[in-house]
Amino acid sequence: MLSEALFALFLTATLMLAGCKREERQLRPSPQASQVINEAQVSGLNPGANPLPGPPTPTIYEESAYAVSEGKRLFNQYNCSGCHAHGGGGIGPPLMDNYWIYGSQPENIFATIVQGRPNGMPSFRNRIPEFQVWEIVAYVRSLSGLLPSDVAPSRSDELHVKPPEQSMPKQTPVGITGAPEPSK
Amino acid sequence: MSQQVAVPESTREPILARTWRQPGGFWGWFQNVHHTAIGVRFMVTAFIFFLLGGVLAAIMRWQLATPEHGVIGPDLYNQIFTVHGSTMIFLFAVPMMFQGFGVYLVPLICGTRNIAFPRLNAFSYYVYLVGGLLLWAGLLLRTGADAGWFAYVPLSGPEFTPGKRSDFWAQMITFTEVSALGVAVSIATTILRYRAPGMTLNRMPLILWEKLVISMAVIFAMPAVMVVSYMLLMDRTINTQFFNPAVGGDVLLYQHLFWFFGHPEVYIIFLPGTAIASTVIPVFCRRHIFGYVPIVTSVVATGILGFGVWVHHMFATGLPQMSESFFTAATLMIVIPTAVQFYCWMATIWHGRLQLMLPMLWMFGFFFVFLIGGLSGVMLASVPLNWQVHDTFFVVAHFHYVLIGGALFPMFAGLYFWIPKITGRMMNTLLGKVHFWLFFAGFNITFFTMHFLGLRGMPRRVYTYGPEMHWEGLNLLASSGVLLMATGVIVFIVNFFHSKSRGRLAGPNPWGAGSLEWAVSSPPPAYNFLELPTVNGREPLWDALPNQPVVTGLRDDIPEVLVTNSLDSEPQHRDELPPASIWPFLAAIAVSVAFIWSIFSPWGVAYGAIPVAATLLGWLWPRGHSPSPRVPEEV
Amino acid sequence: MKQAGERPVLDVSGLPSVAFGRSNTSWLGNVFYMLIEGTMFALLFASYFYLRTRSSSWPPFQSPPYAVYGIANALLFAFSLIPARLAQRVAPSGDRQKIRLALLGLGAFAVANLVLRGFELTSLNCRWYENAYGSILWSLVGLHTGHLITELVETMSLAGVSFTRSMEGTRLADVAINSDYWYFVVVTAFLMDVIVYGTTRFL
Amino acid sequence: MTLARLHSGLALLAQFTGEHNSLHPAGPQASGIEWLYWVVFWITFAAFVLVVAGFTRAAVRNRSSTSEMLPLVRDLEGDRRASWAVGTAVFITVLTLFAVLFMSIITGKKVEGLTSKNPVTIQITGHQWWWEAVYPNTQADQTITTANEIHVPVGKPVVILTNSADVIHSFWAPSVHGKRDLLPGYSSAFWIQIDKPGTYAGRCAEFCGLQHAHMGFSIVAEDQDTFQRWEAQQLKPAVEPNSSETVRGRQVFLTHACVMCHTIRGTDAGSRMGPDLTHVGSRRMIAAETLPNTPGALAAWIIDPQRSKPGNKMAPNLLNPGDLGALVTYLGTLQ
Repeated sequence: MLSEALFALFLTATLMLAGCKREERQLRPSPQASQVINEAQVSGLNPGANPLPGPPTPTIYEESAYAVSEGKRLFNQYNCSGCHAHGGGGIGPPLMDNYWIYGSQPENIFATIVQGRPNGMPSFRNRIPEFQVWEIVAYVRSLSGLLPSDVAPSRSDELHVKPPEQSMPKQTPVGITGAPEPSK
Repeated sequence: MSQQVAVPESTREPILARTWRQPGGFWGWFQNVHHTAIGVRFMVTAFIFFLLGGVLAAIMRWQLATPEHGVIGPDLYNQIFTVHGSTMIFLFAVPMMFQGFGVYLVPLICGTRNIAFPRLNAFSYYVYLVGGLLLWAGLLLRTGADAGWFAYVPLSGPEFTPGKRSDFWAQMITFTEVSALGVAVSIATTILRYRAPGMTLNRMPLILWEKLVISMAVIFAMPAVMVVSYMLLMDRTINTQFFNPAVGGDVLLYQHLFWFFGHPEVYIIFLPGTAIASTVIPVFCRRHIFGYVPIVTSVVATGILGFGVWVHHMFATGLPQMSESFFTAATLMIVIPTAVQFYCWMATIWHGRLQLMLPMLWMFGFFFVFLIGGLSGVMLASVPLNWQVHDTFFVVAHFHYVLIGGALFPMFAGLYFWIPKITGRMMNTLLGKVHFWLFFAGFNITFFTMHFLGLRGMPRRVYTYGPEMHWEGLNLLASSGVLLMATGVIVFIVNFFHSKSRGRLAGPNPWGAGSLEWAVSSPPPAYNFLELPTVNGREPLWDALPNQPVVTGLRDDIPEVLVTNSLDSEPQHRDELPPASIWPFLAAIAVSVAFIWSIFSPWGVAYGAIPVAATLLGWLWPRGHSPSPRVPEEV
Repeated sequence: MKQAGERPVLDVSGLPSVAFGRSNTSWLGNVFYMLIEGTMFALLFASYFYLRTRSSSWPPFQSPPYAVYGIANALLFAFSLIPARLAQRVAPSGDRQKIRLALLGLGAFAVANLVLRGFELTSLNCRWYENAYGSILWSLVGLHTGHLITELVETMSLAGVSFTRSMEGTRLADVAINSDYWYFVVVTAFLMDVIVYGTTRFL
Repeated sequence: MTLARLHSGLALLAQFTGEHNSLHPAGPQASGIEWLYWVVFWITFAAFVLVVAGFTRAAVRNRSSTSEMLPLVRDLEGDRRASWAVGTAVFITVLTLFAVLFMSIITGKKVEGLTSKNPVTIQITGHQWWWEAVYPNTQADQTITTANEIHVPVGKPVVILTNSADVIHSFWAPSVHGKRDLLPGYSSAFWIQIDKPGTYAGRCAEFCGLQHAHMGFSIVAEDQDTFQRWEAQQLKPAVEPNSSETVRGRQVFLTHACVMCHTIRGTDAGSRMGPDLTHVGSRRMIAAETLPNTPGALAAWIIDPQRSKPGNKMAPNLLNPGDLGALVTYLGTLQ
């Protein structure tokens, strides 16, 4: 009996120390994160393998399955799918491949959403709170397998339009030159 | 059969003890395959899960004590009530009432030396333990399942529960069902094959009848929940579409399959309670049970009818009226066998000589509490009433009356009754009475109140409620009862540890009971029975002839048991049982690795199968020659 | 010291120590496991027909599975009953030579069944992730394939044991029980074929 | 008569919510069920009393307080009498259950029997965690869309069509009718009728995630004229802002996150993610009956909706006080 109890205790203690960020659900984002970004950023065009120095990237969104699934929900409900389809592209470029015009790093995608890009990508500055942009960023990255599969969303309860993000093969992002992006 | 000169007991005893001895020490603990050890482990582990589940219940009642109480937020609350429900059903009620009591008692009551398939039985324990730890590790790692204990899709499905929460829950189900199925096979085989000569079906103690019926219910019901939890798991991990309405899936399929398991499950939990009642009541009324045949019929009928009522959990989904009326009728019909048992118990007490000792006191608690639960069940069976009270606190009250009444009260009766057999010492009567009254009062305060909350419109599974609903008074009252219940359980634990070391010695048969477990010393020796008994009546010890024969001729130097036939328990052949072994434990570990791995990657099934197959081979590989070559015969 | 000899006794020392057929405990355990797995199959069949009612066309917008491999496999299953029955017949004799042959024959059939099953899987004309029909179809075939693999491993293990001196006593009874389980695998294969290949075409 | 007094006494225990109580019916459905409840209640109560009396009598009859082991009893005559008693009891039980079954079925038929040729039709869609109510019309511009607050005419049958946008919810206003699950992939219909004017609360009764607790709605039953006035009002597009403050409020609405989720008919805002706000000012409560519709509560809700309903789908909005004030004023004018 004693050994059983000790065993259980040991196992529990180990597991508790390990912790689990994947399941963290931040239901009340901090005021900063819920800010809409009002500072005008003069970006110009700075595409490719030379990402803009952006704000520091919060990793919490990319590690939380809840945040990524929220990103997926927002991606559809804010009608990102209207142009990018479900990642396959349409009016806008596809997001499931490894080809990144404006960089694949979270801060690149963040800047793309907030600032907009020529040829049709509107700016969502003011419209989408910062934490939601990060959630969408995390989801977009999951589309090309850049997130661990236990964080990326599974299939949705909708018509089957593409393989779920969790089974996306990991892509090596390349810039417009076709060369792999320098990793950070 | 030739008469043989019996070897004197004094020389046989050490041989038998050596043959049946289970290894000691740290590794020995993992090799033990004797049913008394495994049965006690099931009970202790299940009781610990009961305490943990109770702590969660207390946290919930604390949160609900006042309106908009901010003790815990909705995310944690949802995990807590899900883990509470899952723990109480899958990790406490069934493992305690069916596996724990069954594994410990059935071989003793059958009059044999170990359970059939002892290694499968030990394996079942480890698998259950890992499943329980998985669910609780999930809760501690913030991966607590959070879609309720029946995890309806689509809420528990891939879209609405991101992360691994539901996967942990679904795999916990797999673990506990593998365990329950293994034990069901062991118990049913023990009952059908290992009964003492003379214990014909017509003389089988009621508890064996009920364990047999429960085993069969487990065998037919548990596959449903395994199927459905696997569908859920596959929907979440390998993108099957069982429950996706957009491509032909169906959310009600989940409910049908789940409740096809879920309702028999209620009887799997409740029938052991009636088994304890039918065992305890005759002892404390000093007479044979009244109505043996009606009770057996009722038990069998309950086991069968339990499979025909699952839709009454789904009345609010708007099924066709015809089918709803049919299921109302079926549900009301299932009241009849339970009523028959109640009347038979009443008649037994009426025409007996009642001694209100501790187990019997808990029996009266069971009558009272379960009666209320059963009667509110009659209300719930009616479709229109069900539309009003379904998924409200009325239902919460109902099933706590049924499950606590039908399982927990009998469990405490059974514990007070059999702990002297298990530990060899009597429990303290005064502390036992304090325990009973605290628990009984606290229980009724907490749960009777919930009927009113339900009628006043409080849905279940809400983490809070607004002050404008005026539910706060009753909720505070309900929460206060928890303190009494908790104190009662603490008194029980104190009583247990106190009596375990300092209680009065029990002796083999402290209650003057009639079934075979009371024929051996308390606690039973490693080989259970020095001489296997024969039986002459339904209460073997009460009905024994002055010169009741014993069985001889089994070998003492190898672990051998007597196999009899199912109907009239005529001796058929001798069977050698496997000795202690580490392989069941290793196989359980391999299976656990495969199951848990499969949550994270479908390849876990493929790669995980290799160590599983290896350990199973190690388990089943022949252990060299038997001491004497055995000649097979067609029987 | 009281001696057992002083009491009337029921002496069982003359009883056999191994039994074949229904009084064997493993036989009973095997029956229970077949009941459990049979219930799982039955529930999957029920789910199949339930899901069918929820779809306007069946199979939904695709052609039914290509049946040739399925029919071939069903025939193979039917013939595999011969070595299975043979193993069961020779097991009580303890004749290792015959048991080996029968078990290896059964194992060979199981391997062939498994290979054909591989072809069946490629000719189902759907994927499990496409729709609920695909999911239930693959689950059915997958569950049965799992049984086939289990049975193959068990038969080959017994065949392995039959080459050692341990092939006696309960092991002989296990050979007979293994054949019972094979019958179960064959019966479920037939039922599954009727559903997978038959109901998609003719119902 | 005493029975009636007892009823009211028991009902007192289970009351005080007024409009949210299975035992305070406001229409024929809930009344039918209430009638059945009391019938079954008294039957079960009688059964309870009889069984408890039986056990008590049995217990005191031959009780022995000694804790010594007593000899066994063999009482064949007693057993014979007990057989009769048990047989009779079982017979009565069966008859009683038949009675319950019969009354349950006829009540069910009665409750489900409501129908009408030209009913008010309301399409209810459950969302995590609010209710969308649409009064469909063949002409798109005659369709009313509102949220959480359902208006119905008194004394007229209303048919409720159900649907779910995400998970399973259950529509339940206990004073009006029993609950009905809203299942994704299924649509179903049921009838209600309210005979007493008033406001009746309802809640989601099937666990649906984080904010299951705060998923309320209300049914406002009003006389035909009031109802028609309400309908006419709801059909209008949103009120045009008439002051600089409200003009600024609309501007804030259209240039911030609000526009991503909400509709205000007559403006560019047309997203169906959140509740339709065209006539939000006319509703009693906001946030699925969680907060009163007052400027203060509305402002607090806009700034930090996660405070009172953690996990709900509305994002916090950091607006400067001037913008916030203008927005709240503007929304308040949307009567």
